[in-house]
Amino acid sequence: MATATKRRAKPEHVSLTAQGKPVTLLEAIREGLWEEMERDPSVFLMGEDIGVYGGAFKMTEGMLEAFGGLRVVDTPISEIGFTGAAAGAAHMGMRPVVEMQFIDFIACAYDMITNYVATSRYRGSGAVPMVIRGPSGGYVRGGPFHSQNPEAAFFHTPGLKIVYPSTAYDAKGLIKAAIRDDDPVLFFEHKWLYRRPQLREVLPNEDYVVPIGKARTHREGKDLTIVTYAALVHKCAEAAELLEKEDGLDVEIIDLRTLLPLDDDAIVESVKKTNRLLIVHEDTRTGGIAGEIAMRVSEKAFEWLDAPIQRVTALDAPIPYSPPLEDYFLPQTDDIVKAARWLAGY
Amino acid sequence: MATATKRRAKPEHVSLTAQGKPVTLLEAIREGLWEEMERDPSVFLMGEDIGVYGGAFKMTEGMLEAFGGLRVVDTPISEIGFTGAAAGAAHMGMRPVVEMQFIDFIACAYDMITNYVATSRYRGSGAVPMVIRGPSGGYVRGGPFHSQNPEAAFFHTPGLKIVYPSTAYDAKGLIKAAIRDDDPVLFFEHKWLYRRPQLREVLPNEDYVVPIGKARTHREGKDLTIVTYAALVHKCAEAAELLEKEDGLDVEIIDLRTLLPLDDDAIVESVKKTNRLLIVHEDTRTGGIAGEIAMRVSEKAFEWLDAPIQRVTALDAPIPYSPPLEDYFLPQTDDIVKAARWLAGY
Amino acid sequence: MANRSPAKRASAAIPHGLGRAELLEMYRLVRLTRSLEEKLELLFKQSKVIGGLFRSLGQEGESVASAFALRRRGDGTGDMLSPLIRNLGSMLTIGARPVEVVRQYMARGDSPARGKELNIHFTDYRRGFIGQISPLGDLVPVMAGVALTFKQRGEDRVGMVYIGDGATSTGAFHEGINFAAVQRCPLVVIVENNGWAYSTPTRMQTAAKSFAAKAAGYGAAADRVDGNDMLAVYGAAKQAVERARAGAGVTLIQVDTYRRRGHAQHDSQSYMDAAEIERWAATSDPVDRYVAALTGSGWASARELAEIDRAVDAELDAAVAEAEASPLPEPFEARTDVTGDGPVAGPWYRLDPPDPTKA
Amino acid sequence: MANRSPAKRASAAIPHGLGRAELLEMYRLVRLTRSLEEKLELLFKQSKVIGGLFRSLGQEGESVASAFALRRRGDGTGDMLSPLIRNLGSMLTIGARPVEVVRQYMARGDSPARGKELNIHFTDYRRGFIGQISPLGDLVPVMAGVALTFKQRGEDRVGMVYIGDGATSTGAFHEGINFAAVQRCPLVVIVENNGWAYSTPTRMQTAAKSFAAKAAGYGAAADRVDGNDMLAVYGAAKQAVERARAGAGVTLIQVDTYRRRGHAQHDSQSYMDAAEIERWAATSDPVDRYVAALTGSGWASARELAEIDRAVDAELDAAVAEAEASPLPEPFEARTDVTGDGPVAGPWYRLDPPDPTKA
Ligand SMILES: Cc1ncc(C[n+]2csc(CCOP(=O)(O)OP(=O)(O)O)c2C)c(N)n1
Ligand SMILES: Cc1ncc(C[n+]2csc(CCOP(=O)(O)OP(=O)(O)O)c2C)c(N)n1
Ligand SMILES: [Mg+2]
Ligand SMILES: [Mg+2]
Repeated sequence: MATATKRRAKPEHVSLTAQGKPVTLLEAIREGLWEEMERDPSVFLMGEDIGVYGGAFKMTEGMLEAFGGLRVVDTPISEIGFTGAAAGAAHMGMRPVVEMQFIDFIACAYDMITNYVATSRYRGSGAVPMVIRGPSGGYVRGGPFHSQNPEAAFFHTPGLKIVYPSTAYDAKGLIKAAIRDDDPVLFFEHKWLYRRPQLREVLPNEDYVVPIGKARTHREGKDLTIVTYAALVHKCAEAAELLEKEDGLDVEIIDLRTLLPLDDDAIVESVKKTNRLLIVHEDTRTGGIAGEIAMRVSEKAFEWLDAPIQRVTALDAPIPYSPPLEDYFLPQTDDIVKAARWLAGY
Repeated sequence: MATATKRRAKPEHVSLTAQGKPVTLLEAIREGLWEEMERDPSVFLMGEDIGVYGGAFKMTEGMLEAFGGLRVVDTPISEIGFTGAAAGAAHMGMRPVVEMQFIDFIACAYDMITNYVATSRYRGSGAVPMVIRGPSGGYVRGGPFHSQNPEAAFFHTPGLKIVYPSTAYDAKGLIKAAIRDDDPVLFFEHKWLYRRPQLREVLPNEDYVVPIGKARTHREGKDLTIVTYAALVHKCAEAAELLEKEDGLDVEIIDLRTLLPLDDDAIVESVKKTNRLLIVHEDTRTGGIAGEIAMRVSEKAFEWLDAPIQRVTALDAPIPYSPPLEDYFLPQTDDIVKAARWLAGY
Repeated sequence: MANRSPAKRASAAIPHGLGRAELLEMYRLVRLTRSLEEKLELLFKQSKVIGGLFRSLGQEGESVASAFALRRRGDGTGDMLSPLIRNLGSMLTIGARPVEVVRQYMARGDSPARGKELNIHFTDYRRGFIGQISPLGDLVPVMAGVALTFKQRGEDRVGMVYIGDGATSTGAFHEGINFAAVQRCPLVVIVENNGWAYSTPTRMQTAAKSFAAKAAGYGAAADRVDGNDMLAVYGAAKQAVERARAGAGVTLIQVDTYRRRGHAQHDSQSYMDAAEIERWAATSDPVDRYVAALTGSGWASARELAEIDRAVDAELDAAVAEAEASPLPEPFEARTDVTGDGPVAGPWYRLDPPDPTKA
Repeated sequence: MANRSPAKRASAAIPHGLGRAELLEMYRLVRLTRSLEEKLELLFKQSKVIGGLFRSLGQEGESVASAFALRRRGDGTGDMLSPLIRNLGSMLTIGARPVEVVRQYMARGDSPARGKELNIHFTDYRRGFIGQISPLGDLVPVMAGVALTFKQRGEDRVGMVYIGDGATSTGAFHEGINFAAVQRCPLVVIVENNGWAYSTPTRMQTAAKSFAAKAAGYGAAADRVDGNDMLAVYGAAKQAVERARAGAGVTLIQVDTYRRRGHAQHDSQSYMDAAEIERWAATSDPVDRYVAALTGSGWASARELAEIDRAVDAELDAAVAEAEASPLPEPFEARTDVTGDGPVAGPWYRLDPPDPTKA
């Protein structure tokens, strides 16, 4: 089936890079998925409404036509079912990529992912090369069940890898790396970034991967380190510009890109340079991954800290729906500015 | 039905305290459940094999006979089903207490607990007074699915409360507090502590509760603070004795008892006294609750720290079954001694 | 499922022990449902609705008729239901008010969920409805528990829960209905087969010949009914409700209908067959069929119905005006009602001066 | 379910296209299963088994006979099964070795799961079995995926998954079998109704009249068979396997048997009726019935069977000796095989000198 389709011309919407056109984060991931489907016949897609409809966010548009129903599998509303089925297919040598229509529903497959998939290699049942991906995050008035950041729920599970990109370049390189990785990878996609024009960029017109487990310095600086990821990379960048203009502060921004495994070296190295650390995440406060990062810096760079590690996060509540509530609940650029100022002035 | 049964004499196995006899941690919880069932007809129990059989660990032994099938409900193997049913009953004014036969299976109800139960009050559907309890923890050769410590998976969910007692007194007082609390409470019971003779104690022969959200100083000291909970309270106490004898160290042990909400004040106060903090938990390392504790201490007592906060935890792996593996995987008394020594010597 | 011609029904006696006033009330409710959704669609186009908008066009009849079979009281002693996103009609029938729905969709601070939850996800225990959450199927176990408590307390109350053809594939549905059936809880499960789950046709959801066929796997009673025939739906629901009230346990009712709109406003329905939609609209619109039944059987006159329409329009105009005048919530409210222990901590960096020790 | 008297079967032709050698092999396997469990029980009483011990006494027949219907190869091209805790017989039939099982129960380092997982939770893809995990039902979706891949690749291989009466109540079972059925995956689902789920009798597990009745809810074919009649089980399984292989999709087979022991060794069975257990033992022991069938039909002589018994005992004595000689795992192994990126970090405080920066 794959071969049959290779002969077809690639549809416009997955040929942007080939034509030297800039792509959004969503388009970058779509191209990555498409190219992996072409490259490796063992890669296939499963999820709700991903076939004829092309997915709730049109991520898999045109894939059913191109790759056929055996490789683009529309499933019943069964997160336990298709996540488990993906694991079974992976056991048989396939490389399934399953979509959660909204990442919030990954909670339904929590047992299957943490107890079955994540432990398979350890139990002697072998690696489970599969990717679970889906639209994540807030700032979209989605309410409590279409806005979640699920990383903390899985960050604690040995055996998993977690990726949460902030740029089109990283998103394409990381989805490819995730698909090629032999371990199960949770690939979170921020829906507020999906189609943001500001994120459009022209990508290299060649096959590339971004290594899982490596952070990226989004902005160099010497006065203060901000460790962040996903949507907040961009709010932190905004804040950094402002702090440079108004306070002459030189802020370094580390974009984790991969949350599990954490790139301790990148974090510690930056902290040893700036001696001040602000952790910024969109997820709620208590039990968010800021704690783990702070713990590791305390373990590895305590003496380099000139100020207490601080964090900017969402509040400890479900995600409210109404604009004034969501705006108040989520971290905003101004919050980052204020926290950074306080740290710099410490 | 409740009234009908009140007339019966209380069975021996739930009258130990009344007779001035010492009780194990398991017996303490059982007495607490029994007394709440007698006190409040809206309290009822659900779970697998809790009726005729009295539960896998005999926690509910005799309760079916005493309180009848409408208040001691044997369920199908349906963690989603009976957890959701408990929420529905709670909506109607009942106070269900559900048992996970082993707490590991709470993963199956992850969506129901985090998305439905925990958010109910916030969504305007009202408080959900229910308790989810079950045997937890390792040191029992239970393997990957009968040894888990699930606190980190729920610690991140606003709306929940989490309790994990280490003594018979606290266990009885906290199960009562949990049942009387208007919010959903996860009540974890360490199976390695259930019947430990060393934990036997005579409890006050009167109704008492231990407040949720308050830590307890298990041992006073001035040189070093150890924050811990559940089974490791006792290994930390062992280590503290040894450190006093061999190193003349005066170690303070804070038993959190409640993990959510965390008792920041108790932790911070102790750290301000000892200026050194070791966090000890049985759960795996990455994403365990040590991180949150470290973060909060950094936020609130950074200047009081004379040494980097450190932690003793399990390894970042599933829980292995074979004794040499489990012993190596889990924190041992000697580990606590070594880590504390290092900290004290810093 | 051909539309019954008025002639065939002329001078028929009113079935299922219904009276004329009830027939007219059902008409008012189904009309209210459709007109309210039309108003919401208008508001949506004016970008006054925040988030998605979900139409139940073509399904309003079964929502209203099934809920109408419940004991509707408003004082906390009646039956309870839990709707799906397309059961606006059930909500209105058991007591939700249009102004509440408009406020919800407009994310207002005085909406029932106070701006914290969206669309028809809201609850009133006294009136007898429990708002769903998005993860599909979760309300089946929850309503099983509601019904369990009716049984525990010896109350002769009944629970009704709605589940879509698609959501029957969830583990929550399975565990919930099995629990209710084996515990003989007074629960009625309405499986709404509207042909689609988002873009997924029923044949890709399950290989079962029918959804009613699932009942036997739980030892539940089964029924199947033309979902766009309001009186038939009412009859089936009434019977199931009485069975449940009598202690005979769970009934699963498959109501066959059709989702004439997309999953939500943004959905172009490209995957649907326009002719099929047209056919359903022309031959099996639940409101048209009900009107035909009412007038064709001499149970109501066109004039009476027109009067009701006017009253409905007036009520809705007032409701929209009221909702538009409603304030948005206060930001601080984001911190309230997480637990019973008071508001959660606010961000330290928003204090003046910022102070992390106060976090 | 009365035991068939030899007379009735005398000189009968061997059913289901089986040959005499296969009949004897099935006997060897069921004998091996029972005797291995007896050995394990001995080791358990000597505290040489670490953790619980689960007997399948009275159910060995259906385990062996159902797995015997699969294409058993050992080179990764055969059929695949996933067993439950009581399907030791299925494991041995598709290729697991007694010494592996004993090593698992004794937590040895050279056991298939290297001491990381317990009892019969182990996997060999070449021989065709995937170890279950404790959370019940999870292997149904997993085996649906295994079967899906057979279909994707156009391989004529089949998957078989076992599920207990109790575990049919899990959401995982429901989502998995529905997925497999709607995708027409080549999967056979064996529902083992042994009357009990731990202490819970079937009537408290579900109100369904039978487990076979659940099949229609998924559009799966259904069969039901006397689980202690090995030839009947083989026949039903064979038919379902061939259906699956032919692309006709999922079959759910209810095998009725009885769990004559407690849930595990620690379980006193106080909740069970001793007379009922006795009756099953006396009138429907699968091994006795199979022996009666073999000898009564002139398919095998008592001498042949006795020889097999001797061979089995010898094999098991050797296996136990071998396993007892096996080493426990090296502690360090606790750190390996979490991911493909090498061992996870060890505890900093176990370094000499301790060094947290190395954590
Ligand atoms: C557990 C879960 N998975 C996926 C979704 C996303 N989703 C929302 S509605 C929907 C389709 C529902 O179809 P159906 O149950 O037939 O109800 P209908 O929309 O037809 O009324 C899906 C897949 C969800 N809400 N919950
Ligand atoms: C999801 C889940 N819940 C609870 C358990 C605890 N448990 C282990 S075996 C068992 C009974 C299983 O009964 P059944 O499915 O009939 O299998 P059988 O033991 O009779 O072979 C239970 C409740 C579990 N393993 N998984
Ligand atoms: Mg539908
Ligand atoms: Mg059973």
